[in-house]
Amino acid sequence: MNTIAETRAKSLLYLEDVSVSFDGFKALNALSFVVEPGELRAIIGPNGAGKTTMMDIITGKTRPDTGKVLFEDTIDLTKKDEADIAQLGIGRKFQKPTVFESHTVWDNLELALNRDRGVFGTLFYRLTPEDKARIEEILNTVRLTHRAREYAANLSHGQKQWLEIGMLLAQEPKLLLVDEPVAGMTDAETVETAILLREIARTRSVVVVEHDMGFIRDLGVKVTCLAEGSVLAEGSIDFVSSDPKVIENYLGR
Amino acid sequence: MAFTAKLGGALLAAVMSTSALSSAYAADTIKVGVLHSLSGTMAISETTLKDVMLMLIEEQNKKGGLLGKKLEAVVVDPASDWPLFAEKARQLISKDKVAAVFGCWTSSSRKSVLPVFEELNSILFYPVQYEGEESSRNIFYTGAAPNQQAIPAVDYLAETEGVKRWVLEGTDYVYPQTTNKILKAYLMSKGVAESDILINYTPFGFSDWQTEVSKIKSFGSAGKKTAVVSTINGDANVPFYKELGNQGIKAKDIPVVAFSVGEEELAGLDTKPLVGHLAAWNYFQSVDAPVNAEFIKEWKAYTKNPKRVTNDPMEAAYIGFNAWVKAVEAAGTTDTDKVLDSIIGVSVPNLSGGYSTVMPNHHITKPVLIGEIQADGQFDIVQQTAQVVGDEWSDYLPDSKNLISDWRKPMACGNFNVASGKCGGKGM
Amino acid sequence: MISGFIFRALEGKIIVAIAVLLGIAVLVPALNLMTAPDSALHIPTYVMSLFGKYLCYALLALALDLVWGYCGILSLGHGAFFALGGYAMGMYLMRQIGPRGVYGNPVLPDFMVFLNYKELPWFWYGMDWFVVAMAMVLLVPGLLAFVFGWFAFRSRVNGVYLSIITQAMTYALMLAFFRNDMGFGGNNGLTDFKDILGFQVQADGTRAVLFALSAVVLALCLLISSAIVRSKFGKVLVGVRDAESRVRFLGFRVENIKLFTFVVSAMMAGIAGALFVPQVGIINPGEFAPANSIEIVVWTAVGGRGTLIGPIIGAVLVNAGKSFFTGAFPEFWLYALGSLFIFVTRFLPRGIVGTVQHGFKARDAMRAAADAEKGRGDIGTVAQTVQAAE
Amino acid sequence: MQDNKLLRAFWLILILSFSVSAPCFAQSGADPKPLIDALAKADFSEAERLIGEIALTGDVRAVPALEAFSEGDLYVRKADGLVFIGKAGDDGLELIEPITGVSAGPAPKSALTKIKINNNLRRVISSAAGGLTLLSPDRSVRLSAANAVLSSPSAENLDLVETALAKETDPEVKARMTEARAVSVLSSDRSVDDKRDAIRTIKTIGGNDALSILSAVSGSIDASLKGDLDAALAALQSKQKLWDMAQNVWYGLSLGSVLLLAAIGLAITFGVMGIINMAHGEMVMLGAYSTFMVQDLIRDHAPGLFDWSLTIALPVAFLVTGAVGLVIERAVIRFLYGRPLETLLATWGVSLILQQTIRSIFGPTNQEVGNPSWMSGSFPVGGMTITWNRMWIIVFSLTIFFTLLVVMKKSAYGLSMRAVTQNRRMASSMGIRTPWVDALTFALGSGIAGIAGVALSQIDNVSPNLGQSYIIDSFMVVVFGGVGNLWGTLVGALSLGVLNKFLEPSVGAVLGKILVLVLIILFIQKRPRGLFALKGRAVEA
Repeated sequence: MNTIAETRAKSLLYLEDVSVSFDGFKALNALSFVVEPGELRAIIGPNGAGKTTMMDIITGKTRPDTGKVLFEDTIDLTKKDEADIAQLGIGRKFQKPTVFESHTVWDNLELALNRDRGVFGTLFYRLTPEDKARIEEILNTVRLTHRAREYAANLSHGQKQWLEIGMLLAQEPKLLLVDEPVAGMTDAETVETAILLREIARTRSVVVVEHDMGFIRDLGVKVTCLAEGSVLAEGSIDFVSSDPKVIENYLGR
Repeated sequence: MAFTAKLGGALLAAVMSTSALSSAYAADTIKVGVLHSLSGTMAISETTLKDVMLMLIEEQNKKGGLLGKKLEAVVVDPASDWPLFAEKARQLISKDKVAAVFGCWTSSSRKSVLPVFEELNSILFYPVQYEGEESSRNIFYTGAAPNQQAIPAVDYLAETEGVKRWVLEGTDYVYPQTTNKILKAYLMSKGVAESDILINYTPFGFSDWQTEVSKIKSFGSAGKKTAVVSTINGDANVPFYKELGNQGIKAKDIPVVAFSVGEEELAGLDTKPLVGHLAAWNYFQSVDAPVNAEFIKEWKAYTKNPKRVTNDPMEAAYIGFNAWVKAVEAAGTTDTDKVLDSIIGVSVPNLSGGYSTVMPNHHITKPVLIGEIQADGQFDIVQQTAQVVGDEWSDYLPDSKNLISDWRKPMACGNFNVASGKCGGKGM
Repeated sequence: MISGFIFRALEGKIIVAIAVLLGIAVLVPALNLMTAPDSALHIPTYVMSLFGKYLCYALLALALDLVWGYCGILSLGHGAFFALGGYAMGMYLMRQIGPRGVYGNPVLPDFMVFLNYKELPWFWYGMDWFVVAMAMVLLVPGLLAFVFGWFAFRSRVNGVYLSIITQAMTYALMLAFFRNDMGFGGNNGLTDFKDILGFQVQADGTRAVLFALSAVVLALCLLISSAIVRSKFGKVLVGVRDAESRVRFLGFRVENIKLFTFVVSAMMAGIAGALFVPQVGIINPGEFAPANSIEIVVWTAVGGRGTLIGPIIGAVLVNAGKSFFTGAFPEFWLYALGSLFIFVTRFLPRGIVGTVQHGFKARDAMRAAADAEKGRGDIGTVAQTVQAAE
Repeated sequence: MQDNKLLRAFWLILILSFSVSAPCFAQSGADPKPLIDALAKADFSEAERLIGEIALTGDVRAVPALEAFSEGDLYVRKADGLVFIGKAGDDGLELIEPITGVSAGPAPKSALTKIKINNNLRRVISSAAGGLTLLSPDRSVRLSAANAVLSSPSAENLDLVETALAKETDPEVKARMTEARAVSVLSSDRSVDDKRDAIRTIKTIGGNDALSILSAVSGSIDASLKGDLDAALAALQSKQKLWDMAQNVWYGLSLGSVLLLAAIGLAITFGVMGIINMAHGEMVMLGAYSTFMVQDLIRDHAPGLFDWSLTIALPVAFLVTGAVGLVIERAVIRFLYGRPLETLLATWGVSLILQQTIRSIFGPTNQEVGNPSWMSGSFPVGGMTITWNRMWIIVFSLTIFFTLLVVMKKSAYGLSMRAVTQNRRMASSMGIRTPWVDALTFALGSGIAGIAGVALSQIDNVSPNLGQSYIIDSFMVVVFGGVGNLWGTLVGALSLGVLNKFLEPSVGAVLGKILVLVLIILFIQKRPRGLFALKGRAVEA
């Protein structure tokens, strides 16, 4: 076994002993969690287990009451806000697809591109050939090339999920947090999404929160099960789903 | 796209055509502008004056009109919005071609329209008491200047009630501030110590008077006879008097003399707890004069409301209107310059049984009446002075005591400095 | 870079609007000054200065639209920026009166003389220079917006909370400016102006120039607004309006984006105020009244928020209506105005221009749907397309 | 001014000479009737002298005439120049002989001239009548006489007070007379020791009254008493400081309760339903006008019920404004759910229309809404004064608040209302008739605003502008407290009230109000969702 210090040094994301409570309700309770570079990780857990709260803490939306949250071992994420964290290279996809519905698919990706995000940088921004190529590439990846000029509002639910993932890619993050990517998708779309995520995970770390056990099986990666704000079990899908605590808490007898 | 252009064009055309339309039938009547807020915060006071003007115009038409023509009222609503006052004034003069305008209540509205009247050379009759410090060639001030209201009231309290200690309570704006500056200078010139004068201001529409009234109470408990001189603005008065009544401040302990509380304001109050508090005006409905009785009768008939009351600004409007009619008759024309010449020195009956004369400083002479509030919402007149000439430039302010106004030729100056012998500012 | 920025702004509607405004800027003063008063083409000074006023209001509505229609910040305090710009201009005009005031004091404005000021308050220094005054027209509203926005946007005060504190801001300023001790003339405000840059304020020529200037400035601000809105920054702005947290998680500093827009908008409002004052001849604390700020919102909504032309048309229409009704039906105009607001929100929620554009887009979308047979061109999608376009 | 001083001095000498010549009762024993008749021709200063003489007769029969004079009910019959008390009768006035109290029949107003009265004379009369009635057999008359002497002390009443005091048995009246005597002693020429005792007695009265009495004599008092007096004053002042503090808190709570009243309806329509209801103030105004209508009807048809007018007005106002609210919701607002900013525009339009409607019907001027007797006047608590109307308004606003709280938390309707506002679709699918709940909720909020109007009519103008003066404050309170939280509205209102009242004495009302606004702005930076914000992720989504 590695020592804690070694784990930490090697990690991309390192959470130790993180707790947070809302009006007396403990949403996270001494949660510890590590993601290594290049890892694709799935998180499961019942409603209220603290999955979304954990993502909120990593992305700077919520401040933990106690605990350490480190990125690449040195950067303390609890001191940063969402924009800083996004610029550090952590992308986040929401549970409900959140794209700019009154912009075209193209514009959505253009906004997400990892370029100067300052006021004046955006005011005087002009589309360069490289940027154009990059957007086209992403369009291709998320299978939306044929709809590039349409308003995002017109996309189907699954396509919006993909567009959002595409926007995260445009951000060029080191770590992608994906919250329930296949909720509301057709079976075909679900399979397609699993392929897409694995494709993406080749070049970066991805954390996927999902309820759909079949989908997680499709991903075939290490699974962490959360309950009542802390880690219940961690390991392969078979290992986790046979854990009695997990069965009691989540899968049901 | 193109519709933007069309819309703009249509709009321009619409405004122009209305202006063309209205000038078509201007010839056979003399138009008179009525510029009072009918909506917004000032509607509460000004709407009545609009009705008075309509009544006076109707009466005049019954008497055969003016110069053989009928008078026609042009009523507009400046909606208690000061820039809108200027716009409406401009509309009345340029578009409707009125011969004279009767209107405004607040000083702000008068200040807003003043440049318009001077530029377009028309006449405004302003019927409300104000802080003075103004004299325009084109405006006649038929309400009271501070010396026609504030100073006699203070004299009355000092003489008959032996008041030694003064609370000057006002709403925080120009009229109370100026009046209180004048009063303070006046009181100190009469030997009142500065520590015996308390000046306090509250915001517009103030309604929670508990702290202020208890402050007055404790200021009044220093053992010297104390009185309150109130320049509180209209809306804030009702809660003020209610609080006075409830905290048990009776007129015989600490009398309050007000300059902005008249019969209309009292109509919204239960006056029983207020009996004995005072007001200073140039007219009260209770004035015992035949001309007043007749005016009240006409007013009640005109409004078809036997409970309607009359008040001082109504009298000021009455005087202003009659003075204008008389001046136009004397000049034989409604031409502004001729009327401005003929109106100075015109005397018309006022409602307190005497005559008011338009003075060369565009203010008028009137008696000052002090009244005590009665249980029926009327005033009992306890003192009436002889005619007082409105003093536009107060003698109690250091910078204005050398100024006089005389619009007769050859001086024709609204602010002649007697010390330097020069006419400052306008009219040079 | 800059030229690209501006060039992008010139899209069909905007070009037409700017052309119309420039046309008005030339034509109206020309018709006022060069035609005989009885000519059918003559535009009376009264009408011209009335429209000058509307143009200032239009600029104000445009400024509000930038923050509300595009960035989703409903400011109920934009009247404050307008009034501050107006006061800066008013102070300059007061100082220009010089010894021509009624008391003949060469330095102190009249209201200071009779309120016993012994010397000029420090914040009046330099206001007799046009350049300083014009700088203040931009700086004072800009600075207030900056300080206010700096705190509010950083603390993520949002939605109705932000609206209410902007209202508190303008209300507090109104109470403050009502005080005589502030040194801005109390409730009477600043008035009785004489000259601007040596020209008589009330002369027809000056009025014509002011009118033309209002139209030109409005056109200029329209151009700038269009450039902003059509840049990538503008797209981020709309993103902030529709999905603020997404913008944040994409790494944008939402507070800076809002702050920049708020400050630009406040400055435009300040310019509108500065143009307004010499044309109406008075500035007083009434301009800070919360009801005035709500009215600006109403103009914008009536014209169509989130469109640049809409607020301009809304401001002109509502105010022209107000001018007309307060003269023609003084007792009933509030019914008309009140009903208009209810009607617009009930039946034209996009505002006039928004609804018209919506109509065009629906037609285009319908056509596109018919053309593209492989697309799911049913009516539902058309509606969505159009909705997305707003 | 000068003449008047002379006259007074003359009068004082006159009275002193009387007191010296008739030391036991200071009574001249003369017939007051000719003195009263002489009032017919007297000017104010002459009248003052005559009243003094009437007092000196010691004739209790003169009291009704004096009181009538004070009320402005004393008339001169033009025909014979005789003075009568006039009471309003069926036609004209019912005349009463001043001394005998015999009716002298009716007379038209035109046949009579009212004798003029002013504040100064009222004071003199109060003192004179107080002196004359100190020996009345009626306890309450004696008590008010003692109070009258207390409030307008005069050395010439001293002997009378002492006589009355000797005979008095009722402890309360006796205590009051002792105080009255002490006050009179201070302005008399009694010995230094008597005066020292008097200072001690007055000190026990406490409060501003005692301060006022003592500081009144501080200029003229014997040098040897200066020390006692200053000590008493200092003690009173330090005690009063604490009371002033308490008084400030009370004022603050009272202002807070008004804010609460104004805001509580908005806490429902805006806070719970999310409608930016600019017509809220007009609902308050309609409530106030309902009160006016009820009082008007009562005045015309059943004057005896006047004290019940507010009680009757409450349900009327609730129903009227509730009904108006219902109409507004059905006609306008129901189309705008989920578009809060558009409700702002529409309700702004509604508010303009309502204002103008009221203006067209009732006119733009204030309407008179009277205070029933139980809401008039004040009572002392230690060194502070509490006015009845403020106290009832505090009680009333808290009652409404807690009733509403119970309705929201406990009743079935409250449950479905909360369900609808939290998740409309879910509630609807569970069989709640959401449109109906929406309409009722808006009507409830409006109705409560109407009830607030009943209370506010007691302290403020009843004019078409009434609502406008409360709307901004109401929004501040709801937002400051935290939207959607009734407790927040309560705490917000009361704390803003107290804050305001503590700022007011030191910086003045205008700056105080500005500071409160600035503090609200700063506070919102610190807590962007108000005082009682809901936490957790649900709200932020």
